[in-house]
Amino acid sequence: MRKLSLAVASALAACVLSASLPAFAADTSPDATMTIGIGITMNTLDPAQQNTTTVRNVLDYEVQTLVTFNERGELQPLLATAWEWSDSGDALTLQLREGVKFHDGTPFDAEAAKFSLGRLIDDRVSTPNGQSYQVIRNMEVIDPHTIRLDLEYPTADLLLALGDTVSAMMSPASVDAKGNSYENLQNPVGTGPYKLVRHMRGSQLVFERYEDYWGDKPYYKNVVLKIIPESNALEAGLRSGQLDLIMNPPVSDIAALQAQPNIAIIKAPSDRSVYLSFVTNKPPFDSREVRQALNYAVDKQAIIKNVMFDAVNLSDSPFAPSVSGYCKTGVYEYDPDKARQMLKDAGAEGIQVKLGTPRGRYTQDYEATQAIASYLRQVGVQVDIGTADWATYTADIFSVDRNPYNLFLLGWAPPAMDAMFQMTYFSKIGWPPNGVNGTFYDNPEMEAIFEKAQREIDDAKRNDMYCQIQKMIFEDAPWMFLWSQNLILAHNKNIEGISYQPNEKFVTIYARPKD
Amino acid sequence: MTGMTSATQQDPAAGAPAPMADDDAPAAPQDRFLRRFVSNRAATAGAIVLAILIVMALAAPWLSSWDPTLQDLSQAFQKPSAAHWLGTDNLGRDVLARIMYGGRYTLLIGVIAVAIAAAIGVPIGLISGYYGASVDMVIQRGADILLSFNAFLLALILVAVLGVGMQSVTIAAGIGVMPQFIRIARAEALSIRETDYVAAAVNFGSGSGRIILRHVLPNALTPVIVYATLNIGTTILVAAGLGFLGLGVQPPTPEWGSMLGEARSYIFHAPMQMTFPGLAIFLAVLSFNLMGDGLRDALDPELR
Amino acid sequence: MGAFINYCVRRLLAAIVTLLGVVAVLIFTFQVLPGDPARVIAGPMASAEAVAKIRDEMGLDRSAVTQYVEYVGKVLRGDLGTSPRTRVPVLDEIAERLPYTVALAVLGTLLGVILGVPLGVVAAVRKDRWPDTLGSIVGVAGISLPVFWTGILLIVLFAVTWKILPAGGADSPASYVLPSLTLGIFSMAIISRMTRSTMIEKLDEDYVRTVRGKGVREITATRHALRNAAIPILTVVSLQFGTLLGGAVLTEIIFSWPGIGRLLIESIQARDFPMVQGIVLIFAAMFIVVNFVTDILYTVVDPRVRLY
Amino acid sequence: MTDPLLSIRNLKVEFRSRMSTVQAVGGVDLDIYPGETVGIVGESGSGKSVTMLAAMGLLPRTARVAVSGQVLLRGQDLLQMRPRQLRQIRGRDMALIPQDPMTCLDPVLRVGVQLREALRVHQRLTRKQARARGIELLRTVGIPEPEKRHDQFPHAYSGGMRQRAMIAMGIANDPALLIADEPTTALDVTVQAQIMDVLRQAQQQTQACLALITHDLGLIAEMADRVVVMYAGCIVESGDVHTIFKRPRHPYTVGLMASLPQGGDERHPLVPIPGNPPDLGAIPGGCPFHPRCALAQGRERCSNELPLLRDVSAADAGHRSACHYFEEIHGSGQWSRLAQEQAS
Repeated sequence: MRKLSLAVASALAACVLSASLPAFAADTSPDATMTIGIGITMNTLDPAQQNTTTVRNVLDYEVQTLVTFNERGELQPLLATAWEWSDSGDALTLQLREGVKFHDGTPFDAEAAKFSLGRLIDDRVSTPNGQSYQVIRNMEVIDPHTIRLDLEYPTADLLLALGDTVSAMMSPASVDAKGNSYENLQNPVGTGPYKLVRHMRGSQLVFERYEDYWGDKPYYKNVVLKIIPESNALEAGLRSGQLDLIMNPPVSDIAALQAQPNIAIIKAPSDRSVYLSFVTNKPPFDSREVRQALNYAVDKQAIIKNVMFDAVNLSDSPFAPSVSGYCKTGVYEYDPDKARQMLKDAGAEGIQVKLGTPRGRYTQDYEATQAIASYLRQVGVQVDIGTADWATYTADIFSVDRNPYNLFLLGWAPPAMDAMFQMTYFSKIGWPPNGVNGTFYDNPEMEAIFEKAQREIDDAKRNDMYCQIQKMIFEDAPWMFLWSQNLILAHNKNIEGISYQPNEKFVTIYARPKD
Repeated sequence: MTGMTSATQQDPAAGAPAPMADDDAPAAPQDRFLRRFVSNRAATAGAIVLAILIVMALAAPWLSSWDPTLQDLSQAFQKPSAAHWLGTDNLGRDVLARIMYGGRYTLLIGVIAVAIAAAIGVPIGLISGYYGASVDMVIQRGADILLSFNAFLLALILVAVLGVGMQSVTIAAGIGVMPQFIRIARAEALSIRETDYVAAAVNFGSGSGRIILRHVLPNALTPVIVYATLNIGTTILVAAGLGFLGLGVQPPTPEWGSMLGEARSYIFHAPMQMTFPGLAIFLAVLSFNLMGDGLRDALDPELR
Repeated sequence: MGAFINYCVRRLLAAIVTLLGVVAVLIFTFQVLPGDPARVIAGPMASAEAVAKIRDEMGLDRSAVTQYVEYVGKVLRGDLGTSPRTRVPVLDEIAERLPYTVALAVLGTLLGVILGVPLGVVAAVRKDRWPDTLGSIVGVAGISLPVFWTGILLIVLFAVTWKILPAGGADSPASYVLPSLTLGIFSMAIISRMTRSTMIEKLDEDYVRTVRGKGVREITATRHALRNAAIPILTVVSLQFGTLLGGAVLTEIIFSWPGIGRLLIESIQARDFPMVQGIVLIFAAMFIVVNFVTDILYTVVDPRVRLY
Repeated sequence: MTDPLLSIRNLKVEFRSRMSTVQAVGGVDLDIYPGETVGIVGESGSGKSVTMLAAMGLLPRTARVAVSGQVLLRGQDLLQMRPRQLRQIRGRDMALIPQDPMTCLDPVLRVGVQLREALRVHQRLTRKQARARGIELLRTVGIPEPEKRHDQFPHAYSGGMRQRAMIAMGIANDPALLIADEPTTALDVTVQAQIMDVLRQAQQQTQACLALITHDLGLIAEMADRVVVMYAGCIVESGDVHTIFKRPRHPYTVGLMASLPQGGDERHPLVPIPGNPPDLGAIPGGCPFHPRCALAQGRERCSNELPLLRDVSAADAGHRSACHYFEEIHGSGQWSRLAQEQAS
């Protein structure tokens, strides 16, 4: 017995020692590897079929879009070097980058672009986030490196949508690759700086530098993305030096991580607004005064500080700052007396609120809801909190008449940071069952402006219209405006060049060890 | 599995143990008594722990001045102190109060779930064992299907159907362990069916239902009670596991499993927060297991 | 030999009936599961058309009976369908992730046997003395520990405080230590309890006295008892192994383990029915195989057991 | 007279529990001389098996069992021996043939393997030699087709064959002392005689002493040279087999004989001893037999004073009795009268 336990103990010890964890020295060998921990479950690898932000982020190593965004959310050329709108605004001509090759050797040209965009508007391909591209009526290959998109109607938002990974350029030849079909490109072949060499499901994705990449080559030969859903495990991995970069560590630890000598924190603003939806087509929230009153009743600043650990930014508009057309509308400052008075004036004292929240879907969602509930109780509102797993929750809140909640927490982000997509959270077009606007907010005046704004391709005019809309929404308060999230990145301080896009994506293409 | 059953029946260990088959051995009864006594000391400890947990749960309003759902964000993540004996959680709620109130849910779920399991499983098992033949075949096939999931998995799938919440979790945990009750009751019925008094009852023309109710059930009760006690722990673990995943009793209800689930986001920031709910679950399950062991030894030393 | 084949065929038929039942239960269950799976899979932002397309692909509009017949037909052709979420054949994904679950189950059970059997034997041999008391405490405590708590405690100790082991993932040998230990503690407890009680019984058997009477060393007598205790111990080990195969769900979640337990939870949460169906079917099949192997092993350890 | 092979002195065995202590054997003195067969008789619970198991050190070795006194084998005290020494004696110098052959063979091992184990503990034998010797032993005890039987599992054996196999195992190392614990009790009557034959032959072949534990006086009469009668953990009478049968000097012995069928003898009707053997946790004070004894009626001494084992007479060397009033018992004719008195 003693012998046995000794044997076991020494075996365990051997395991422990063999783990000999790496220190924080960044890998500087020629075959250097950067290891990133991500906290999601992968779904499909076909960009066109994609509907998850972080999976898009992963795919960005492999595939590239025609345009992209910088850290401020401004449009940048990528595989398209230049573009031009027709005078009427219903045709977009794009100049494509020359000398670009897909990983399978196929040259990137206008035909490839036509193929890739064509899949998005083809009924045979399932494209959950393909709405933005339905406006493309026709595609003309003008020359091998010029393509013209003819649209149903003028819309500037299409250009932004071309920056969404969903519209990434795919090698037409990859249709014949193993495991692929036209409808389903599970082994995507793109033009990105890395190529996916190994996908261990549920465990990790291994990318290797693509040596024929058209642009500046990345420093790291390999990028390994480890799939670790538990944020504690991510944090432990970073702290021990096994991971170079992690996303969304537990927010309660941000301060502590920042204090670590080897770790740096990036708070990347995102386009995701977190808010509570009032169900506005039923009492008591059919009253604007009641909705405004509740907006005044909650001390969002205090919650951001105490519950959110300053991981989020207070919303000052129905749009998050990185969404195109954003304009500042203001904040409902915490004023419980005013809230009480307004409720009294509206005859809505002691109203019943059934407050719904998901758990763990958004930063501190459930915890924040609890805090909000206690503020609401302080102004005399009776709050009953309900929660459910995500599938049940979404089924509940998107039902037309069986929603058990009359106030519920959500956090949406338009994938391409376009105003049009953001508006589906406010407009009639987004009412369930067609969309995610469970508020049933109905403002004909606003809808009219929105109608015009969608077709306006002059940036200044359009932004004006959206600004008007945002002010209307702010006044009408179909939401309790809370905050916009940040993508929290924590990384090894010895690595520089880690950046982000303001749509919850990190960018490490040009990351390298500090000298 | 048919094969498994037949093998178990031939199991040499299934026979009565003979501590000393020597007819000279005067030790046997004492031996058994002794064993009973020793384990009863552990069982007593279990009963005391359980009693404390029950008293804490029932008398929570008098024992603690804290409201288990009252949050005070300025007091979040406090370490244990005179005001908060076990500290506060991420929303500044008193952990001790939450654990005391939480006992109500956790213990209740455990007991009711087992009651459900026994109420469904035992009659099915008795019928299966008593009637045998094709009835038995059909029921056993069904039980096999359920047994091919383990308790937690079964409960998990059920909760997905029933939705989250105390009621669903209780039912799910109960159904989760129910197949085992079918097995136990069936085995008992099989052996009781062969006894003389059942044969006599049949001769007297008693109906099957009457025989099952009058003769089979009372005789199967001892092992079922022992098994039920030992399974309260299991159902508590299943329910707490669901709570841990966020699929159990929903917050702000201070059920221990969901408290632990909430606390796991803070293991770096406040490792203390996950310590106490886990300890509470452990103690509750332990006390039921100790009592179950004690009962088993006292009522039926041959049962394992 | 003929009898053995006959027996195997009977077992196979029973297994098929069971699996058919499992599929039926699942398909019925999915009928009543709340949440529109097509909507959940397509994502909240998806257009109504995209949702309709997925609903059609999943066959959700057809009756349960039709779905059942179609599914069974596909399974017979070795096709478990395609996950609407990952767009990958269900079987491929399971095949890739199953080994992690099996590895953990094997390690957990092995640890349980290596620690649990000696513990139980020593407790039985030294009954009513301190090793027995210690063993009994370890045993009853071990089955009372919630794995999700022990798992996190181990993470706090080894990964957070001492930083000597990874907290999650499955990429180095070291990452196997904590999850196996988490499972091993429970297995050890349950196996040691069964070993102890069976051994106490067997050590008192007449044949063990006979063996002692031959003048052999005490350990030889213990070995005889242990061999006779093998069937109950084997039963609990195989049950435990089966449970771990299908039930390391919580452990896999806590340790971000890429096994099918975690996949199952993710799939239930995402209403990925083909994946759930596939995983549960595989669980059931493994359970049947484990039982079968156990029954065969019974005949090896005890010559009196006849299966056919 | 030669020295005894086995000499038990003041052997006491107690089974302890937290609540009570039970004295199973209360100070037994017993000698077994080379070549002789000693019959140990008594009812269930009289301590006869426990005495011999204690002598071999085969009682459960736990804190609950306390053994004191001396068990001298060729002058060496077995109770003081270290386990390693004791092991060398067990099976080689003294071997046990246990009571119930159905439970005494390890069910999961082939009989041959169990025989081999017995052989190879004490003898340097190769596997092959052990097998040959094992088969030979099986043949010795009269098992047909020993080659085939050697490789079978116990469950393929009948009860009688299992007992033969146990005997084979017992004599495997030519022990000096065989302890046969009710070797025939569990067997059919027809098989009993055969087994006793085998046992006798085996004993003759090995020149071993035999301690035959039984409640069957008939068997004693047939086999034993000397008899020891035990009651409630004590020896109540011992002596030469002929003497005891002719002139028992203890009421319990008398009772035992009276309860023995006497082959149609009408003058000796079958008379059971009244009452039950005492609960060992509460052995009556004085003579443990007194509540059941006809001689003890109304005598205070019997219920107050524990009678010691003493010589019956100088002439009757070795005949000892533990009855205060054994003088009142004389002649076999008195059997039935006494017995009837006891019964009434």
